[in-house]
Amino acid sequence: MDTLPAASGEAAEPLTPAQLRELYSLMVAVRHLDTSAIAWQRQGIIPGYAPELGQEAAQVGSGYAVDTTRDFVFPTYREMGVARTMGVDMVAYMSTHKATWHGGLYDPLESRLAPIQAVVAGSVLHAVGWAHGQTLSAAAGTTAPPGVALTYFGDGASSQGDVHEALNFAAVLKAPVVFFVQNNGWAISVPTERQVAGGSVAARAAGYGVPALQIDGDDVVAVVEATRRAFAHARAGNGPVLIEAMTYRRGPHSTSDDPGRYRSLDEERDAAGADPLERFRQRLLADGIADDAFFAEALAAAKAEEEQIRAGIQALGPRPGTEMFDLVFQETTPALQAQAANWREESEHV
Amino acid sequence: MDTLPAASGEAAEPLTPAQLRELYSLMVAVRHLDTSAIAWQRQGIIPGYAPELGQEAAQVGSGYAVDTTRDFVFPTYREMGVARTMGVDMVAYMSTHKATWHGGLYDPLESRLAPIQAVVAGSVLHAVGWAHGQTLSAAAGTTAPPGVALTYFGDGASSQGDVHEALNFAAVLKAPVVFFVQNNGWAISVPTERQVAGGSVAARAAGYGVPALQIDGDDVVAVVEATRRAFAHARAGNGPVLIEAMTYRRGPHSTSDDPGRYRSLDEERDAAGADPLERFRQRLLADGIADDAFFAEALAAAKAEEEQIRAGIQALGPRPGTEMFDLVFQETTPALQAQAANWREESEHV
Amino acid sequence: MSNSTLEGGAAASTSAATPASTTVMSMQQALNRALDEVLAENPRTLIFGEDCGRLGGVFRITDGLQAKHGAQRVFDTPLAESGILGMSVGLAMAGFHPIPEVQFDGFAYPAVNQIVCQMARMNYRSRGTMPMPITLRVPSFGGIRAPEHHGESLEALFAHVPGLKVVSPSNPHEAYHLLKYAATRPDPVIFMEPKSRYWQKDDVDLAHCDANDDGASPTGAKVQREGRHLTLVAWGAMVARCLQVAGLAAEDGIDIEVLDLRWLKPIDAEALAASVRKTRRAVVVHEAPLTSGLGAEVAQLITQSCFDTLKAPVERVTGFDVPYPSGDLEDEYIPNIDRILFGIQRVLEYKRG
Amino acid sequence: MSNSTLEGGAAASTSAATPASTTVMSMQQALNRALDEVLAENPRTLIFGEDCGRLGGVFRITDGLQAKHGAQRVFDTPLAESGILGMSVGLAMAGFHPIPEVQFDGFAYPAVNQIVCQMARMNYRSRGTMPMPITLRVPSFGGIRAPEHHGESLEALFAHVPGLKVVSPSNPHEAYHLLKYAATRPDPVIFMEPKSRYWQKDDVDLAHCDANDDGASPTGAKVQREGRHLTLVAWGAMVARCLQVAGLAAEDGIDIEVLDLRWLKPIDAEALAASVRKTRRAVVVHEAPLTSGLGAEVAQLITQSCFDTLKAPVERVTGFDVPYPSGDLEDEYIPNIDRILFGIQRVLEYKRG
Ligand SMILES: Cc1ncc(C[n+]2csc(CCOP(=O)(O)OP(=O)(O)O)c2C)c(N)n1
Ligand SMILES: Cc1ncc(C[n+]2csc(CCOP(=O)(O)OP(=O)(O)O)c2C)c(N)n1
Ligand SMILES: [Mg+2]
Ligand SMILES: [Mg+2]
Repeated sequence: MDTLPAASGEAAEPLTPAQLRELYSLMVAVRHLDTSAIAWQRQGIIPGYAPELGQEAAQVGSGYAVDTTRDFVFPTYREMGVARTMGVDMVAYMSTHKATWHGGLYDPLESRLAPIQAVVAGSVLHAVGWAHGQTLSAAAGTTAPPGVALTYFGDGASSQGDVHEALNFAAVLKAPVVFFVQNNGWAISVPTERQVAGGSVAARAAGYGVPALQIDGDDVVAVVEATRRAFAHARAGNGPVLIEAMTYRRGPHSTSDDPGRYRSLDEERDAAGADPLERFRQRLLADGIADDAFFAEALAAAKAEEEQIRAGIQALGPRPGTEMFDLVFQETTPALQAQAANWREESEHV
Repeated sequence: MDTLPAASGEAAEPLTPAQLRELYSLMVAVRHLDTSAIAWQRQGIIPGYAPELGQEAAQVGSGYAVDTTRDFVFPTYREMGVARTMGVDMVAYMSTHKATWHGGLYDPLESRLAPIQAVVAGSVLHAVGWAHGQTLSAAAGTTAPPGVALTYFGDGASSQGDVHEALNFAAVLKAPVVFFVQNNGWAISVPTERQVAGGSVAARAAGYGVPALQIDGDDVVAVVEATRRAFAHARAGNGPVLIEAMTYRRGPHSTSDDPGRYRSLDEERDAAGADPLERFRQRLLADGIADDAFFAEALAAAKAEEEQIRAGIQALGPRPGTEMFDLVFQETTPALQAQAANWREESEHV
Repeated sequence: MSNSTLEGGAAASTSAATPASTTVMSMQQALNRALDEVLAENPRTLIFGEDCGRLGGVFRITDGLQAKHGAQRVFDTPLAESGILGMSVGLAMAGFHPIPEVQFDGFAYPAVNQIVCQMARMNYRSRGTMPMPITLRVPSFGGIRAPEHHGESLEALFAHVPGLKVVSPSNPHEAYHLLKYAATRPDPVIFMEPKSRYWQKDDVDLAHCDANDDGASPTGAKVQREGRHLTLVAWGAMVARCLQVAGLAAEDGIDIEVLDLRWLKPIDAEALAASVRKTRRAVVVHEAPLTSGLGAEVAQLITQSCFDTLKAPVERVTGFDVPYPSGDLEDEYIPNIDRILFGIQRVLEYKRG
Repeated sequence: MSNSTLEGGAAASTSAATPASTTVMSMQQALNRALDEVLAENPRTLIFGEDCGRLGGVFRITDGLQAKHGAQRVFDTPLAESGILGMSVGLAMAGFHPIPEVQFDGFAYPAVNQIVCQMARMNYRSRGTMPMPITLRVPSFGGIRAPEHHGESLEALFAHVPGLKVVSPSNPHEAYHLLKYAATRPDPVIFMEPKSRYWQKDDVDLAHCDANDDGASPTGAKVQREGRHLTLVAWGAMVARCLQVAGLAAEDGIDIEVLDLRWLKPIDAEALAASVRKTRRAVVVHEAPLTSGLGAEVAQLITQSCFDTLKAPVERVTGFDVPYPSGDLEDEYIPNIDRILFGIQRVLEYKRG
């Protein structure tokens, strides 16, 4: 499905060989970090993790279209690949999975990535509000050209009322929002066909007069191109766009999930299709854009990076307990100060 | 718009002259009671009222399709015409506007009309649950043929997340629900074009794989026919249907509203179109189905009826305060009994 | 002359000579004026909600503001409260100061997820980098014979949520100053407007928020009437009723102090302690149901600080543990003068053992 | 041997000779068994929610029930909590007894509108013609190093809502009996399961809910350990912790009574009064934030009934007024043994004046 007017200008330019190689390197780095994080959990380095195995093309491709000088991204709990692509500090990002701080330790304003979000569909409306703020600022002459909000959610999250309210608000306000759905086939144990009536989240957009694209989310080039087109459309003041990237959650929902209870290995293999990373590798090879030496180099870089991140995570101590109290408000309250004092006395013994 | 398969059987049979006259009588009764209720409010008989002036065809026509031996209806606060058509005791119905009891004094189980609902979109999900219950009972052999749930909501209410969740649940479960939207152009002061992105609630249905009809809601015959088709479809186990009846709220939102603040009389006249009652009268005349004597009789009956209802409402005393406590639970609690005793002592002095 | 005498006496702290900056207004006018000034002073403020724009809100609190400040800054939204609050969070992330309205107390429930999980927590989650200067206006409480869900008291719910501040004005003067203050804070504030008081007129001193207290912020509680025998603690519409009760009690020689709590989170525990240390008896009055209501917190705070001097357990005179009833029964539900007097009597007549 | 000794002593009322009907189970097993029996006994009961069917729930509470009772009676829903609760209301209107699950405490917020405005009120609104026999299971409270919104305590919110009943089991035995009882009631019950206790094993007497009390219903509070010097009041996961504390205090000669509140609405005021009339000192412990928490209600109920014999104001040892923190800080947030002991000490050492 494609109800978005064709792209022109910058958004229509093909990716250069260097960009294609960069995309591959990012995908390898993400794949390696992701599978490593599962190992970290098994080794007790982190208490839990939500892998994105199989969604590298969707995440790297969409994140690649973001202009971090002006756009803003609203992730869920599974967008590690987006964060990495945007250049977010990955120790600070991963710290949420170490149970250091809910939402992560990175600075969302600097990195242009909102804090990690555990409420399914929770941040979709934030994207609409943020985007409408860009419209207001542009109208007031404060910012130009306006930033675009990119919000992620899953096939499961699409069932939440907030998604409907967000689509309707965005369309009524013509807010520059790109709704990026990773339809990975599953919401924990519930498959898309028992979750998404009608079978497609993209099909919902027409009901709001919102253009939509349903794309092969495992083709990183297709994802970059679709996302760029959507950004161009929204940035030009034409309102929101919805992209449904069809992909597959190849791993468990999280490190505490056991997919064997609701799908067989055969089903998994049949439904998952070809591995997006391997697909891209074959394509780069066939097109003569990269060779085995490059792939080996990319993997080595990914490994080195993972080691650094792991070391950073292992070195991460718990946050001081005072932060519990200090970060609640901008202006603290006497009651909270009293509680902090009480805590210091009884728990810190100071 | 009409994405519902054509009707056959009973649902396709044309209305008989007697039925057409009955529909007219109902519309006159509703019109007269509705305009009288505004007068009652001005006279201090009731504290407030939400008129349905102009929506008589939509309400009478849809209510007429209900089989009160097995179907169940979920109204908002504006479905007086539906209630009257279903034969609900109108003193008991109107008592909610007298501030006697939130939801009304009629028995919802007997009348097949859920209590009046003030939370916009609040009961749409109830209809889905009730309807799924019919499916379960039918499967268990408890009831056959199954009842259909008919749920009403407005263009404004369509913005609520609950409506989306209800459509999705109903479609996933193939629940026998008819979603009946009265698009009367306004949600208090907000017109449909700034409320419903894309312009049509019916257009939303396709995104869920739900058939939909957008109909002239001021043509009572069209409304009966559409609703009957939708009921037949749902009853046959084909899942939900959405009907968007295009109509116009000719009066204020409620007796405390002042439409002059947000629309001019000219705008009102232009947008409202022909009065549905007058339209129907002309048609019956032109088709030779009714004459002036019949119309005069219908009006006289409506007037007599209104007088009886008004007398009933005026005779209605406040409910005993003990009901506040007695109707909270099926099994009361010691705390509540203590509070009731305290109330009796301090307020009833017994 | 002001209306306040009808309600049993002017506020103790404003009963001095009327300053020149004082004018008589209804609470609706005071709130409208506060919003107008806030919009003029801070270009990042935005007002929106259902019917807030052209109509000026169903209570006319935003009357005329769209015409004056433009449809970009004062606008209608679609009919979805979660949407309104979620959008507010996003606007705050973009640096704005949203002042959304939910049309009635009972329609804050669909927004609870966004209020509790997002608005109240984003500053914390973002480690202070994304403050949430959101002032959520909620026409609140009962007393106007309205339909179901139009007479709810949500203060206990809100006050329990970490990251929220909660305030409720009791008269036009408080309404003006508290709203101006709340709408300039960097943290989320739930502003609960007692809708039964919207049309009551009274003195508003625009220049001074607290008498004899130039330039002070309207934080903490406020003694609206001084007394020696017992403290009545209340907020919102119940303050006027407590002042009436105090007037009646005075005829019997009972000298009652009325403490307007104003801030329901954070609660001014010091003011509670100071008043009850003096009076040694307290009754807390609210419309919300008894169980797990904010009255329990107030009572417990008083008991904690005044245990050794309290003459009787703190009484609670509140709504019952029943759904807010229809108009015909609301006078039975909301604490009335009789029930408050009975509560006072129980405290005054309490005997140990 | 049961695990309960690890937690500082078996429940006083079940510490007699073990009857033949007793077996050792985890709370997860006890809940699963209760649901299995309820489904078998009442054909109108239905279990549904996110991942409740084939997966058996993320905590396996509904494990095997779909296979045994069929996909019509135990089924997955789409991912929408308001939808789940709204559908429950409709099913109850059709005569069913739904037993929905919200996957975690924090995901009850999107359903608050349906819970408060619909489920809790339909019996009242319909004048008793449409009862709401809905048993809403909510895996609750913290302590498992989970992601954000997976460690919330919503009892104060629920207990404040007229029309709801609220209960929380503290151990496998209570879990079995309370769930079987709740799921046969004609009124809506919020069933708060302490998820940190799911895997703890302990004795369950399937035949008797309260020892020496044949055939009695598990209503009201329950003394889990008798004592003379002070009453610790708790519910859910905090009961086991309080039993531990009582064990430690006993070593210092302090004899602590542990009252498991069980029902958070209605609260068993009589049991509170009876216990504190004896011990004359009380500390209430909960995970939820302090302000406007249920501890205030408990404290106030105790103060009301025991004012003349109380030796010290009731103490509250609770979570702080901060958003539930990440795993690394949760031991700082949840009342730990030290903090409870400090609270006990404050009460024991309290001196008037
Ligand atoms: C409001 C809410 N309800 C329930 C959950 C529990 N939960 C976490 S992830 C998940 C499934 C989400 O599926 P989907 O949106 O498809 O995203 P995916 O996990 O596939 O990336 C559920 C039910 C939640 N986080 N938030
Ligand atoms: C959840 C909720 N939010 C707000 C309101 C206040 N309110 C009552 S009616 C109304 C407008 C409804 O418009 P629509 O759905 O089109 O129905 P109509 O009034 O036109 O029949 C609003 C905003 C409400 N009743 N419920
Ligand atoms: Mg998914
Ligand atoms: Mg309308």
